[in-house]
Amino acid sequence: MASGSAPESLAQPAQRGGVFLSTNVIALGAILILAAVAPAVLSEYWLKAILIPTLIFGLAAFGLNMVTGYAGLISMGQAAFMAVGAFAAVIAYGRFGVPIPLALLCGGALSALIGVIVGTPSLRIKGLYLMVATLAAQFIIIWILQRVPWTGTGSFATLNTPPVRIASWNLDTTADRYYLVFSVVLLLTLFGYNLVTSRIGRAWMALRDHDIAASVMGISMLRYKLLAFLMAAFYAGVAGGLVVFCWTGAASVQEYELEISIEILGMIIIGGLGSVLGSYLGAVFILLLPILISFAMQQLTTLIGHSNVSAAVLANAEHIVFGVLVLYFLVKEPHGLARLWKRFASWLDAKRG
Amino acid sequence: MGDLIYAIELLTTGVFTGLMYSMVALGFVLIFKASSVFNYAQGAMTLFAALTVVGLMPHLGLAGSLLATVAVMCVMAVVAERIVFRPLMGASQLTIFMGTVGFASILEGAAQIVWGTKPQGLKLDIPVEPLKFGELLVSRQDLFAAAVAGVFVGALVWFFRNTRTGLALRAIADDPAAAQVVGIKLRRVWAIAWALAGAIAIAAGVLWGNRIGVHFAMSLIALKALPVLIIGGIDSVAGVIVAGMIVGAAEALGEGFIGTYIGGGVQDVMAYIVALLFLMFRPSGLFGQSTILRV
Amino acid sequence: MNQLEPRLEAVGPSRAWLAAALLAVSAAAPLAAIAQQYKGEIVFPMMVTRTGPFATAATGVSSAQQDYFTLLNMKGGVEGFKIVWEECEFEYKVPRALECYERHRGKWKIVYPNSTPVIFALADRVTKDEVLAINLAGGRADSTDGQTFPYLAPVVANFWAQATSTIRYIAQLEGGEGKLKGKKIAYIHLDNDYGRQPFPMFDQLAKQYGFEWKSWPLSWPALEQSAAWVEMARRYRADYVIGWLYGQSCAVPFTEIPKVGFPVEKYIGSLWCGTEDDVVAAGTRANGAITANYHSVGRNYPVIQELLEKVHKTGKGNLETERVGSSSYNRGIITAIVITEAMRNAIKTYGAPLDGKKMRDGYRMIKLDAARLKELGATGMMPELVFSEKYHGGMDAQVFQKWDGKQWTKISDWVRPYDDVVQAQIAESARTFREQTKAAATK
Amino acid sequence: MTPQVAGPVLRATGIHLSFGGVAALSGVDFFVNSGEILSIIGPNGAGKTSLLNVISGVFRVSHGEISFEGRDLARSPAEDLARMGIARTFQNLALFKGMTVEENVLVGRHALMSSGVLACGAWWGKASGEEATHRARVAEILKFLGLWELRHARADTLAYGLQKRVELGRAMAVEPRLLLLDEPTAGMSHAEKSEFMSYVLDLNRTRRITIILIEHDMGVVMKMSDRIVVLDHGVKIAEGVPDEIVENRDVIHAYLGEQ
Repeated sequence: MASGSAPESLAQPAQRGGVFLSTNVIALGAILILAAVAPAVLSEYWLKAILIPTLIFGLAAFGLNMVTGYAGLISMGQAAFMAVGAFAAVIAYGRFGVPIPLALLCGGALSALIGVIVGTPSLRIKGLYLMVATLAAQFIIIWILQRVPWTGTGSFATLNTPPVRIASWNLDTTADRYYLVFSVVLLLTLFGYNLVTSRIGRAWMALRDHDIAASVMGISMLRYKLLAFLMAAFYAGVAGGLVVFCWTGAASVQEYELEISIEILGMIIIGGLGSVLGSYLGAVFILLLPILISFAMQQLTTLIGHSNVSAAVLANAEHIVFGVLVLYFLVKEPHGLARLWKRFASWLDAKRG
Repeated sequence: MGDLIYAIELLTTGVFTGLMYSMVALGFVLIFKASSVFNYAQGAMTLFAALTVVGLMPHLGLAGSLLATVAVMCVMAVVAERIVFRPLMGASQLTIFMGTVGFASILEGAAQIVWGTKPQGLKLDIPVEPLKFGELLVSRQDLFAAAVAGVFVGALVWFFRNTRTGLALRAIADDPAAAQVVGIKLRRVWAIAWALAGAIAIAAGVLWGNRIGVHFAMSLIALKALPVLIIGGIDSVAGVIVAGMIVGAAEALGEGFIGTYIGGGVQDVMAYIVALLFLMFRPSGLFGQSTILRV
Repeated sequence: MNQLEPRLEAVGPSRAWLAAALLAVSAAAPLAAIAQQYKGEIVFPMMVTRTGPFATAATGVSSAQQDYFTLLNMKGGVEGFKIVWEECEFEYKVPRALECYERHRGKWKIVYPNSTPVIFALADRVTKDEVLAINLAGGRADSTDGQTFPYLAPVVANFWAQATSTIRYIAQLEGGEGKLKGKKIAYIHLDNDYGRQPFPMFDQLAKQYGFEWKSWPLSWPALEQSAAWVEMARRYRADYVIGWLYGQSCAVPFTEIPKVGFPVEKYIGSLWCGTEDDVVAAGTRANGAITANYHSVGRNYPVIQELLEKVHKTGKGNLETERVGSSSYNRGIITAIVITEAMRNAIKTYGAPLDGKKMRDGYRMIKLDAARLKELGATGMMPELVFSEKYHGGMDAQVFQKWDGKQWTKISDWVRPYDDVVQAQIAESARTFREQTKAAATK
Repeated sequence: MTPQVAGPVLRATGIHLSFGGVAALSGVDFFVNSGEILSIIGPNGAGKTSLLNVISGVFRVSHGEISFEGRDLARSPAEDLARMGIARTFQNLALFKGMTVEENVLVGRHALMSSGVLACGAWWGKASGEEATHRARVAEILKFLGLWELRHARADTLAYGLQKRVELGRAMAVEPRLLLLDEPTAGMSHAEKSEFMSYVLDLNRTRRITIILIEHDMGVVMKMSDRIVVLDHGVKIAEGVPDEIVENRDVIHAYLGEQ
């Protein structure tokens, strides 16, 4: 793994001397092992409804984190980039028979290209203005996707993917699809981790913290701001492709509305801006919390009995609980769950070593 | 009918619609001026206010329910200040933005629990028949809405120019720290700003309710306000009105003249396209203060 | 940010614990919920939408089904088996719906999300898992072809049938197809799978009968339609406007129509704008509104009366009594009838316990003819539905109804679609679908 | 270190800079000899920082010529500065607050590193090797400035004096032949000042780095400068070795006029 200033203080044994394994290393190892054996031990539900979407959206969130967390440029168009990737990938695969790995790349590449275009305003504007510029991009991209006659299926707006197969590997079981998602996410996460801890990541952070000082150090605003948007869009595009091939099996703009973009933004804010781990923790929080709450509500109903409690009230209560929890965590740790974990890990290290 | 009349009709429709957007946008401007935060909850507030007005109308009548709702929104303002701003004071803009997202979620849940999800009609008794000027049709409803919007803006401009709180708000917008030093109570002023935003939410809610009914989807109207903000300049009250009209007009004319050639539906993105153009060529908007680089 | 702090705060793990705990719980919870077992009962998971923009109509539909299940249970259940339903709230969102589907994996008898986007997203899974996903008067129009889409079904009045029957209704108003020549029909619609499916029908019929039509697409939420209406009414000078909107956008036209001086009786809404909740928001402006529907509304049908008597009078109702007989309520009842008929057939043929495949076959055996409808007390409320392996329903007539400010009243008989046109389109579309999937599978 | 070029390394002629009509600099000429310390002094608002900003490409001259080692500087953007061998510090702290001390200094190496996106992401040969060598150099700098212990601290958590030192380290990391210091000791205690200046002197003497210094503290200026340029209201009013400057009437007047 990359050397360098490690996000969330990953393995730093050198400092501690000896063979002390920091909590992070242990946790990372554990997660990787669990993730690898997941299909063997976990139910369909876990793979299809929890792990796959969380990994995919975590990837998209990580992409957004590069542009927003590291380079400090707010973007509200991440969902639209996912949509571009989704359509590009499914069309490449379904209509032109491009092999899936390449189709995913196509999705990422096209989305990245558009990302660069969308990123250009960032050379002139910042903050809320940029936020709205990217918001506009979100709407315009989705609108174009709706307008262009994509589908060979005439009057349908949704593109279903044909059976998913890579060469002779037939991805018809959930496990197969999970492994595809897992390997792609792992690969891109490693790549991105190296990137953000390299001179490029430092250049982004420098621009974020003091753009003039950065440019005096020889960092080109043009190149690195656009690069940030490019990477963000690329990751979103690949994630979009994964959505089609491994999760919903269909590309449709309705799944990439603005609220999804806001959810992804929420993931990195809750999870931690400028943190790889945070991107995924945030995805867990934003995606799984509502499910968890609805489970709790479901239990409640079965407990009290259907007739005694208005299902509508419970359904709406979910919104309130979710909002309260979001606020709670923001207040508890404005720097995000990643920071929370870091505290916890170092506290544990201190206790252990 | 002649293209000219047609254009004029589109224009008037558009401008009036635009003024309705301005009403929503005003709420954003207020919060932004007071705390340079983008308040995602403005849409939810509009919904909340409208539902409250409709819900209370049968018991209190329009005037009564309006007054009651004002009270409700003031309470909401204080709550917002307590659970969003006070705890998050000093956190990054994005963090506070996320806070408002959470707050919006709470409001939407509460609104639907209290008032239910059933759509409601909210009809101000203004005749629906349009006024006829020769061939030209102008809706009385729209005229009324425009008037209300005008009044609100006038009041707000006056408020910012002439009242202590208004001046305090501007001071805080310019430099919160300094403002505190000269003894402006941030919390109080923020609460007031939210209360005002609430009041605007009521007006917007009622006007939109009268136009499209009161219903959950109302909170989505807020999105149309964002381009208005950019064009008008995020911190300019007067700008928002002009910008609203521009957006409305652009939408209508775009739909009417461009849309015909590319299969319609242009209206939905026109606002954002115009906003993008402004961002490219006049980032600080029509009346916004442009910031100067300092090393 | 991604650095070590100067000194790591050793204390304050409590927050961390809390976070960890939360994540852990959120991880553990799903397993817990799946656990419950029911014996000698039919466990029936339901996808519901009780919050958000579509809640009201959706709530009517699901609660009505529950009313009907309650009634059957009181009468001893289906072939002696009681129905126990489990709700899963998905807020009309595709991701949440997929989660619901997986959460109740293995327990589904028939999936009824009441959402076209969800049907498209579920298509692959249900086909693989052999569970029938239905969407009354929605979903994929070509899923009427049961052989190409063995696990999808529109049940009644698919989108193409709806579109053509609406044109036939206009022809009737004009006094025969011949009179359609040179007429202008404006089509204002949401720009998605729902709003787009009619295109080929309009093209085809326009060719046949020499009328012209034009599309005005709107993106959700489509709350701002003024320019489109000015254009349709004042410039295009449409003779009729057909509206395929949904949710709150259904109410918006009635604000715009008077503004542009368009005759309200020339605006015909789709059946998805045909519930009470779709027009109440427009207040009195909606008086005289006309929409299609695939069933009749009101309470004067034996089955509805029985529900009032046995379920609501005894306080076992699942929603406000005043909504009984409303359009969305009757839709729920019709859905419930179809589902329980499928259950009955499945149990008769295969016996309990039920699974997706048995239910699908049961569905294909449904024979809701005049006689059966009479037994069920639903005569005149719904069209006769007789399915088979080839035919999953959808070639049905519509009635047209007018809003008088309080309720919908029928203003037409059942208006047939142009069957040949629809059939042709189904065959064509099904063929392309088969080719595409096959082509890709062999790549 | 760097080969010493005979004569002026930097020569500025007839520099004009104006913001919307208001002239910040009018017709300033001056030069810097290789290896010397040139101080620019003058009352507040004299245009000292503006001069530094035009040299470092933050502002673009209205007209006038600036050449560094024979290359045109007036029209080259700030981004090229580091590659040309020029580094600067800022009057108000301009550290990268969110980054550690080490990372701040590493940013200084940016222009000297070259591995691209794919190399960095895939972390193959070149990228990792490059990173290692440059980290080693940064370690030297940190140790030289006595910041090694603090390398993992967030820049904005340090005391003011230390932050200034980090900024100096960041500038050193560029391996500049010309170093521009904008009031480096402003707001420092006397001890901090002399410590900081000892670093600067060391850089100049042992590493032969040419330095342009803006400084208010006359004691420091007189002690350190080889030559001094005096600005007032955007005009050069005097130039020469310290002893000449203290004699100069205009300078005295300018300063007295200010008080």
